[in-house]
Amino acid sequence: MTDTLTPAAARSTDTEDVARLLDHTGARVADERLDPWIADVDTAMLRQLYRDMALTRRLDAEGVALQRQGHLGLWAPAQGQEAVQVGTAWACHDDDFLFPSYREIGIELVRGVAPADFVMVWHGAAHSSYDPFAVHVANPQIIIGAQSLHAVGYAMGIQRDGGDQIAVAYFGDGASSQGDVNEAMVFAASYGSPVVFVCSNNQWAISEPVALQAQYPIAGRAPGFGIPSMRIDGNDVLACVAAMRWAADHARSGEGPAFIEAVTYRMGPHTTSDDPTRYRDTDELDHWRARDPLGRVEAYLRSVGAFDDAFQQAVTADADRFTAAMRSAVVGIAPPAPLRVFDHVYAEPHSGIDEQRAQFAAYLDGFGTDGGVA
Amino acid sequence: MTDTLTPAAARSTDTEDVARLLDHTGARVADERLDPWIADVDTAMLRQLYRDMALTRRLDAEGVALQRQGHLGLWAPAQGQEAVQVGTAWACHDDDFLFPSYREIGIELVRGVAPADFVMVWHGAAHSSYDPFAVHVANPQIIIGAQSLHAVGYAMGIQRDGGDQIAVAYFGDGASSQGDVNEAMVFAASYGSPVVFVCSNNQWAISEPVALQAQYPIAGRAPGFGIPSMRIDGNDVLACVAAMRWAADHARSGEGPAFIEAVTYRMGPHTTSDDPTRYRDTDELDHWRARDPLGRVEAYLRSVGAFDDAFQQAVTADADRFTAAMRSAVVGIAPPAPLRVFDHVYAEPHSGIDEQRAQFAAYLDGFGTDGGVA
Amino acid sequence: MTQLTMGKALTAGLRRALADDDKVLIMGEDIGALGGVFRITDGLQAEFGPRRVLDTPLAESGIVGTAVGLAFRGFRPVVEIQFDGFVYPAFDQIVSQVAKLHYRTQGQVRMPLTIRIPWAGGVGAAEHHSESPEAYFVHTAGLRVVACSNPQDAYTMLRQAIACDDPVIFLEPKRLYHAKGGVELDGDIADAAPLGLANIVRPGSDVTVLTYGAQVTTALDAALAAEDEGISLEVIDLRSLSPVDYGTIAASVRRTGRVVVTHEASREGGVAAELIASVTEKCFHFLEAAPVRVTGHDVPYPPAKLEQYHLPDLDRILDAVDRVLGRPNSMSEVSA
Amino acid sequence: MTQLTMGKALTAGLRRALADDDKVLIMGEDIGALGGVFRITDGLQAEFGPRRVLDTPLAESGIVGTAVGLAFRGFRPVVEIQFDGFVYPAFDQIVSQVAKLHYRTQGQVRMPLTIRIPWAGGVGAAEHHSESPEAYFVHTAGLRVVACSNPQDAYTMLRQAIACDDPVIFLEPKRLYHAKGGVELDGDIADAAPLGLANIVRPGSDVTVLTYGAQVTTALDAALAAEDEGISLEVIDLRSLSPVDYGTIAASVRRTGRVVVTHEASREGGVAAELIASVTEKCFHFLEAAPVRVTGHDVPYPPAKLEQYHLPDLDRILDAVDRVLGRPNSMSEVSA
Ligand SMILES: Cc1ncc(C[n+]2csc(CCOP(=O)(O)OP(=O)(O)O)c2C)c(N)n1
Ligand SMILES: Cc1ncc(C[n+]2csc(CCOP(=O)(O)OP(=O)(O)O)c2C)c(N)n1
Ligand SMILES: [Mg+2]
Ligand SMILES: [Mg+2]
Repeated sequence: MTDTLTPAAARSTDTEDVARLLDHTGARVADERLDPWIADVDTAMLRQLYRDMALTRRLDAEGVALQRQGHLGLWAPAQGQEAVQVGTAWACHDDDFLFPSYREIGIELVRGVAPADFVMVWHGAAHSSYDPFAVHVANPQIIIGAQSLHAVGYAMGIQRDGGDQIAVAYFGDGASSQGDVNEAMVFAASYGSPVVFVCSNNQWAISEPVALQAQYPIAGRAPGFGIPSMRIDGNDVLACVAAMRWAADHARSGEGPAFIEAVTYRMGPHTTSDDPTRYRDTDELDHWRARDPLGRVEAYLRSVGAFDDAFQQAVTADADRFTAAMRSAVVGIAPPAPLRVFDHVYAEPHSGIDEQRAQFAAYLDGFGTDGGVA
Repeated sequence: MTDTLTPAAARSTDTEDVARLLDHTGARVADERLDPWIADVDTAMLRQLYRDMALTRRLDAEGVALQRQGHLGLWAPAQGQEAVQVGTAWACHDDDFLFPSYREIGIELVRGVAPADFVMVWHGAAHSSYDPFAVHVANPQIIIGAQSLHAVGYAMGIQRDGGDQIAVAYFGDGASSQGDVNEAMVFAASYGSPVVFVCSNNQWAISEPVALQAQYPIAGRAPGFGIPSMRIDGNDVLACVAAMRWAADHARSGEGPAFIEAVTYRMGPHTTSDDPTRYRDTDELDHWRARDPLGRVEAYLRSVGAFDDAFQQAVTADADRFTAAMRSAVVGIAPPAPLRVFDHVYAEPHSGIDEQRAQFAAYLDGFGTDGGVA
Repeated sequence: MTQLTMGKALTAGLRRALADDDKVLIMGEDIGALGGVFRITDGLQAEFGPRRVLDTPLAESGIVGTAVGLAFRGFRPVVEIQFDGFVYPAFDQIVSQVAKLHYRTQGQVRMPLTIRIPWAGGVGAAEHHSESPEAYFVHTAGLRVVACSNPQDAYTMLRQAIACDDPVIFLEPKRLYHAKGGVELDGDIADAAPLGLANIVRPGSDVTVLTYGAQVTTALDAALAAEDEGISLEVIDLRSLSPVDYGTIAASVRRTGRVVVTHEASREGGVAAELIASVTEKCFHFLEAAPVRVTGHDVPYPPAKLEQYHLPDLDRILDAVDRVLGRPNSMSEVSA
Repeated sequence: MTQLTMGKALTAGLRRALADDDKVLIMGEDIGALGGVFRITDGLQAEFGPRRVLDTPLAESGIVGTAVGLAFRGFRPVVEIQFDGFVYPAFDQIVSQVAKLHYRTQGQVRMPLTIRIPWAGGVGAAEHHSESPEAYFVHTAGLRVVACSNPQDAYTMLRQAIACDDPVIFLEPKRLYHAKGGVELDGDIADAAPLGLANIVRPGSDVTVLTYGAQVTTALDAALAAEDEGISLEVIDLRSLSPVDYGTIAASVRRTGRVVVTHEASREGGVAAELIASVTEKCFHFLEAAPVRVTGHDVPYPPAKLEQYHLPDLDRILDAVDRVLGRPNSMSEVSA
C-alpha cells in the first residue's frame, strides 16, 4: 500500500479482457477459476439454460411487438443480455432475494414470474405487478442505482435473522456512477453483508458509452472497497453461472459481498422510444451479433449432439404459449377503475386520503361514472 | 483483469503502512517515490513549514479557548492534523483553488486568511467570512463531501479556460462514504480533470472509527476509479509536501486527477461539544502523541542545528500576534443588525424578499429597534 | 415571428445563450450526440463542441455539484435533468449548496445556474417520469422557480433564466413540447417582460383562475367552455412560481372576488396552498367565496392508465368554478 | 408518572420499542457508543447489542436505502438523521422509495420506517443544523409527518410511529430536548390518542393559534401574555402535520373566527400555507379576518447571532394576534 497505487493499464472499453467458458463459436474454453463452479452443469442443464434464454428473447421480442402495436406505452429491450440475466438468476437459491432494474426480464422469467406480469407495468395499468415475496424478486427499479442499497439492507437483515440466503443487486454500467451504488458497496463491505453486485455492462447508458462512466473497468472498482470481483463474458451463460456461484458462495459463507461485471451488449435501442442510430455505429452491432449469447450455446449443444429439431420445437412451443399469454393479458384489457388512484397510498387508515377519495367519488357520481369503490 | 480481483491484505486501520520522509523521531528516511519531489526543500523552507504548523496549532488552541470562554458557539479542533493541512496547501500554487471542510484551518492559514476570519463563523456572526476569490479557498463546507464535487467542477472549468491551475478537494475519512465523494471521482476520472483529492484520514468520524467507513485502505479506492493514489504519513509534513507535489504535477500536466490519503489523527474531540471518552481509549492518544507532526520537525531541525531559542521566540511572537487578533475580533463584537437576515438571499432584485424586509423593518420600528437598513 | 414548437423554441433559446455568452455551458445526461431524450439540445454539441455541451456521467448530484464548481470558476451552467423524477438525487446539492451559496458567502459567490426540468405528467409515462416537484423548490429560499407555457415564453424565459445571476429552476411542461406557437427570435431580453411577472392570458370578470405550465392550456379550455354558460374566467399564467407576481394577481382578485387555483402537483403543501394563503391575506375583504383548489390528489403519481383521474381536467376546473360561484357542484351536498 | 426531559422520554420510547418487538432496529451515525450527538440513543447499544442498534457509515442515502432493504426483510428500522440539514442527501430514497413503495407494489411491500430528525433552530447552531424541512415531507404523498412538543408526546408518539406500518417522519424539536415534563411510561399505545390527532393545549375563545413542535411553547407564552390584555388564545398543537386533524381545527376556528399560524420554517410554501388554505376552504364563512402567518422569513437559515430575528417569537405572535383582531399592529399602515 505504501506504493503509488497506479491503476493497471486495463480499459473499461476492452470487452475481450474477460473470463469465459464458451467462446463465441461455441467452443468450450478452460478457465482455472471458473471451471470448478460448473463441474455439475451437464448437457441437460445447459439445455435448460438455453431454453430460458430463448424464452427471454421471445418474451422480449413480444414486448417490442406489443409496444409497436400500441398495447404497451414503452418497452426496454433485453436482447443480447439473456446470458447474464438467466445465468446469474439460475445460479441462485430460490429464496435468495434479487433486486433488479427495469431490463432484467430474464431473471424474472427464471423465477417464474407469470406472462401477464411482464406487461402490466409497461401497459400502464400498474407500477408493479407480481408479488415480490412469492418469487423473491423485488419489483423492477427505475431510479438508477437505488435498488443496490435495498439489496444491501436486505442482506443486513439476513445477517440479523441468521438466514443462509443472499441478496443480489442488479444494475447497469451507467448506474455505477450513482452515489447510491458506491454507498451500497461501502455499507456491504463495512458490515460484510451477504450481497452480490451484478453489473450488466452493456456498453451503453442510453446514448452514453461506458467510457463516460468509467475509464478503468468497472470490475476494478470493487476491490478498492474491499470487495473481490470478477470480470466475465456476460454473453457466456456458463461463465455467468460459474461467476455467480463463486460470488454467491463467497457471500453465503460469511465472507462478505462480491462483485461481478458482466460484459455484454444491448443489441436493441435503450427503449422503444430511443433511436440508437443517432449515437452508435451499426458496425458495433455486427461485432456483437457474432458474439450472441444464444448462438454459442446452440453451437455447443449441436457439437455434442444435444440440439435437435425436437428440442427446438419444444422451446418454440413454450415460447409461443408464453407470449400468447402475455398478449392476451394486455390486449383488450379493461381500464382500471378511477378510484384505484387512491388505493394503497398508506397501509393504515388516513383521514386525508379518505376525504379526498370520498370527494372524488362524489364528483365522479355527478357524471354517472362508477369509481369502482372497493 | 480477467483474474478474480481480490483486494490485497491491506487494512484501513493499519496506520504504519504509509510512505514517509521524516519518521516520528525526526529522522529523515528515504522514499524512492517521494524524495524527488522535495529536492529543493531546504532548512529555511522546513522552518517556514514548522512555523505555519505551530501557528495553526496556536490558532486552534485559541479557538478552543475562545469557545470555552463563551465567545464562540463551537470549534472543531485541528490538533494533530497540522502537517497535512499546511504541507499540502504549501505545495500548491497560489491560484490553485482549494475546497476545504470545516477543519482545514491550516490551509487557510497558509493562504493568508486573516485572524478575524477564523472566528466569525464559529462566533455565529456569519456563515462564512473571507473572500474565497482573494485567497483561492472556498468557504469551509459543512455538508460532508459536498465540496468534492465543487472542486471537480472547478477543475472542469480550468480545462475549459485552458488555465494551468488545479483544484483540490479536502475531506475526511468519514466523507469517503458519501455518494458525492465517489461521484466526484467518477466525474474527475471521466473528464481527466485537474483535481487532487486529499483525504485526511484522522481515524475518526465523530465517534465512528475508520473501519466502519472502509475495511480496505481509503487510498486503495481511487485506482478502481482509474485514479492513481498515494497513502502517506499525514503527520509528516515533508511527505505531505512531496505527495501533493506529485499529485498536483500529475493533475497540472494533463494526466487527470490524483488522490492522497494522509493518515493522521484527530487529537482533540470532534468539536468542543464532543466527549471522546465515550468512544475511544486514551492509549490511542499516547500512541499518536509520540507521532506528533510538530515534534518530529523540531527534532529534525535541532539535529541539523536549525532550531534555536530565537526561532522559537519568533514563532511564538507571530502566534501571539495572530491569536490576539483573533480574540480582539470577536470579544465584545457588536451583534449584527437585524435586517442583515435578508441580505444576499438573491443577487438580483426579488419582490418577495423586498416585501418581507419592508414588513419586518416596520415591525421592528414599532419597538423602536433599528433594523440597520442599508 | 417564426412558428415553432415549444421544444424547438427551447433549443433556439439555448443556442442563442451559447452564442451570446462564452461562459454558458450545457450539461446533462444524453444531451450530446442524442440531443437529449426530448431533443431539446439537438444539434448543439455539433455546433458548439463537447467542451460547451457536455454529456455527463449518470449521477444527478454529480451534475449539479460540478455545475456549482463551474460557477465558482465563472461559468453559467445550464443543467438538464432528464426527467422530473430524477432531480431528487441532486436535492442536497440544490437545497444546501445552489440555493444557499450566495447567502452563505454574503454575495461573494454567485450561482447563475439554470436547472432545466422536463416536467409533469399527461404523457402516459412510466413511474418517476411525471413528477411535479415545484413546491419543494418554491419552499427553498434562494432559488427562483419559473414554468413556461408557450413557445414564446419558453424561448424568452429560458434566455432570461440563463442571464439571471441567481439560480433558476426552469420547468418545461412535457406535454407541451410539441405545441406550436409564434416566436419572436430577435428580441432583446431586456425589452421583454421581466422573469418575475405573471401574464393574464385571458381577461375575464367572474372568477380568477391561477395556474402555470401545461395547466394554462387546460384552464383556457375551461374558460372557453365556461363562456358558453355565460361565465367569464380570467386566466392568469403565473410564469414565475417564486417569487409570485402578487401585484397582477391581487388586482384580478379584487375585481372578481373569486379564485380557483389549478395545478397538476398534489394538493397538500402544494403551490396552490401558498397562492390561496397569500391571496387570502392580501384580498380577504374582496373574497366572495373560499378559493378552491383543483389539483392532483395526494397520492404518488399513478400509473399511466389512471393519470386521467389524477390530473385536473377541464371538467374538474368547471366544477370548481361552480363551487366558487355557489352554483350546484360535486360538493354541494357536503357543504350544505 | 415520571419526570423526564424530552430527550430521556425519547430514549425511553426507543428502549420500549426495542424491548417490545424484535424486528425493531435503530440505525444512524454515532448512535452506538456515543449514544448519538444528542444522546437520544444513550445506552441502547450496550443494552440491545450492535445488531439491533447500529452505527452506520457516513452516508444518509445509504442509511435510508438500507433501511428500505431491511423493511423488505421484515424489519422495522428506526433511522436517526443526525441533524435536520443532513436529511437532503437521503431525499431521493425518501421521496422515490420510502414514500412510494407501498403504492408502487399495491400494498405488497410495507415500509414501517421511522425517520427521526433532530429538528429546527433556536439553539445557536452552525449552518445546516437548524433546518425546518417539514413542508417537503408534508407535500410528499405516502409519508406521515409528526412533531412532538412535550415529553409525554415524545414518548407515546415515537412508540406509535414505530408501530405504524407506514413510514413516519418524526420531528424532534432540538430546543426542547432538555425541557422536562411528566411521562406515563406504562400506558398501552393503543389506549393513547391516535397519532393523527391534534391537541388543544390551551382552550381559548378569541383567536385560534395553530402550531407544532417547539413553537407550541412560544405560542403558550404568547397566550399568557395576551391574557394580560384580556385576549383569549386557543392554542392547538397539531402533533401530526400530515395528515392534519382538521376536525379539531375547524371546530376551533368556527368558534373563534380568527386564525394565526406560526412555525419556524420559512413562509413561502410552508405548512402554514396549507393550513390556511384548508381552513379557508372549510371555514370561510366563519372567518372574521384573514388568517395570519408568523413564520421564519423566506431566507436560508441565518447565522446564530441573527436567528432571534428569524424565529417567530412571542412578540411577533402577539403582533399577528393584533392583526387578526383588527387592533393596531405593525401592518396597520400598510393595510389601511
Ligand atoms: C436517477 C435516474 N437518473 C436518470 C434516469 C434516466 N435513465 C433511465 S435508464 C438510463 C440509463 C441507464 O444505463 P445503465 O445503468 O447502463 O442501464 P441500461 O439501461 O444500459 O440497462 C437513464 C439515464 C433514471 N431512470 N434514474
Ligand atoms: C451530510 C452530513 N451528514 C452528517 C454530518 C454531521 N457530521 C459532521 S462532521 C461528521 C464526521 C465527519 O468525519 P470525517 O469526514 O472523518 O471528518 P473529520 O470530522 O474527522 O475531520 C459528521 C457525521 C454532516 N455535517 N453532513
Ligand atoms: Mg448500460
Ligand atoms: Mg475523520
